[in-house]
Amino acid sequence: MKAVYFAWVRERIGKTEEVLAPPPEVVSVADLIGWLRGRGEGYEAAFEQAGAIRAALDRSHVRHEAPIAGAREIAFFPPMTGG
Amino acid sequence: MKAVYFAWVRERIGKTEEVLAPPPEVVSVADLIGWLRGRGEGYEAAFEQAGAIRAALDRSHVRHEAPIAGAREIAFFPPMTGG
Amino acid sequence: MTHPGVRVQAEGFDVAAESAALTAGRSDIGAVVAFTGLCRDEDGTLAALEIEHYPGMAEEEVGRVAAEAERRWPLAGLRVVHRFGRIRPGEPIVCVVTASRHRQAAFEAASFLMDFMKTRAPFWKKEHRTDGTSRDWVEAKASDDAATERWAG
Amino acid sequence: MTHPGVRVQAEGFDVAAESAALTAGRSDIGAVVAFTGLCRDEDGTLAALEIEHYPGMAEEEVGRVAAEAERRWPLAGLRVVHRFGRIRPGEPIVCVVTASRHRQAAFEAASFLMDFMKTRAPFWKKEHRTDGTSRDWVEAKASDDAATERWAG
Repeated sequence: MKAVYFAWVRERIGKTEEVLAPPPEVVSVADLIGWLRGRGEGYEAAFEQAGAIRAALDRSHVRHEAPIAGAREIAFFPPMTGG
Repeated sequence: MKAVYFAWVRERIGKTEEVLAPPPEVVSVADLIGWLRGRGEGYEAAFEQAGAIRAALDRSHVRHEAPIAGAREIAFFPPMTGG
Repeated sequence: MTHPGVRVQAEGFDVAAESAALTAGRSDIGAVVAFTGLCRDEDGTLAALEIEHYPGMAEEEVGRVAAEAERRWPLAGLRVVHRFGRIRPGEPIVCVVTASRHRQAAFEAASFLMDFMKTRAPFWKKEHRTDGTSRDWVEAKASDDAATERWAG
Repeated sequence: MTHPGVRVQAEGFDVAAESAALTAGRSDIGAVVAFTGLCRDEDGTLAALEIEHYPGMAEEEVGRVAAEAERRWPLAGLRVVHRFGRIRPGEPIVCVVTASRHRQAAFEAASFLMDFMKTRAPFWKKEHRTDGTSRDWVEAKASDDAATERWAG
């Protein structure tokens, strides 16, 4: 599955996108955030206030409880500030 | 005092403006309407639903209870439909 | 009581020019709301509207409404143009433009101005029908009074 | 899910042209509301905004909000243009134009679109300061969430 990052989530992780292959016990968005936090300081910094991070699966907003199975693209970003 | 009429009030009375010299017992806008109704069919038709008629004294909206003393211009017209 | 942002005129207007006049040379404005009211053809039955107004009072009353909007909301500027005379379907009748730092003030002030314009500004619309048989004065709508009521207090 | 009235672009836009496109050749439209969101200089401290977006999702999400507005209000048409990239104080960032028979639908739909644009459309603003020392991401405002909440139900 492809992961894409935006704004300060992108800056802290230090990349705009990457391919992820999480283990089978990673079921939900929340699980994936937990798994990513173990991948290094940048991820830990990006997700330290996990509740504030927004996620989208295949370009639609989802809650952290949402299952990630079947999604081709997951996005993580801070609350939006457009408009 | 000058009276000016607009929209269907003007059409029913048959004039756009005129000078009025009401007797001293005509104190309020409502009194003036009552006095005008006695001046002929056109006035009677214009003011038959007196409660629906709006009035302005010297270009400011007033209620029918308002005294007319001192005003130079009184206007009568239907509810506004601008905008 | 005439307000520098208020005009009552027979001619058309350019709402983009009115907006541009409010924002020109400024960088403290975050939101501009431009409302344009247009003449509808009422499913083909309307040939034209004829708008009568009370010269003098129309400008003053719209000016009072504009001053009240400025008292209620922190506006960087506003413009109101209301036409009178003969107006055909598709043509603009009125525009209201409000500018503010934040969008809510601009939206609310524009909506307030239009609600009060409908119920307090001395303009009256007469309909000229396409069938030529009737020429009726537009009746005031209870919904416009209700819209005005919501700003009370 | 992309909506024909929605565009996401780096270039500027002409809100008058967007309005004109909605009303051209029609005489069933009584009200047009055009909102323009502009970049403020924050009392001279802001040199520019840099707007990042999620390509693809930005268009789709704004399109979903536009479709929801059309479901809620009887609109004759709508346009939304949101820019990305570097934007300087005084320049426009976003416009929303709504057209309807009646003013209340046009006002409410435009206000709704802006509230949802703020909280659901994947755009993020970074501030470039005039003093050159800091480049901060704009924080989401609780007032924007509250504004969105009022449309619930």
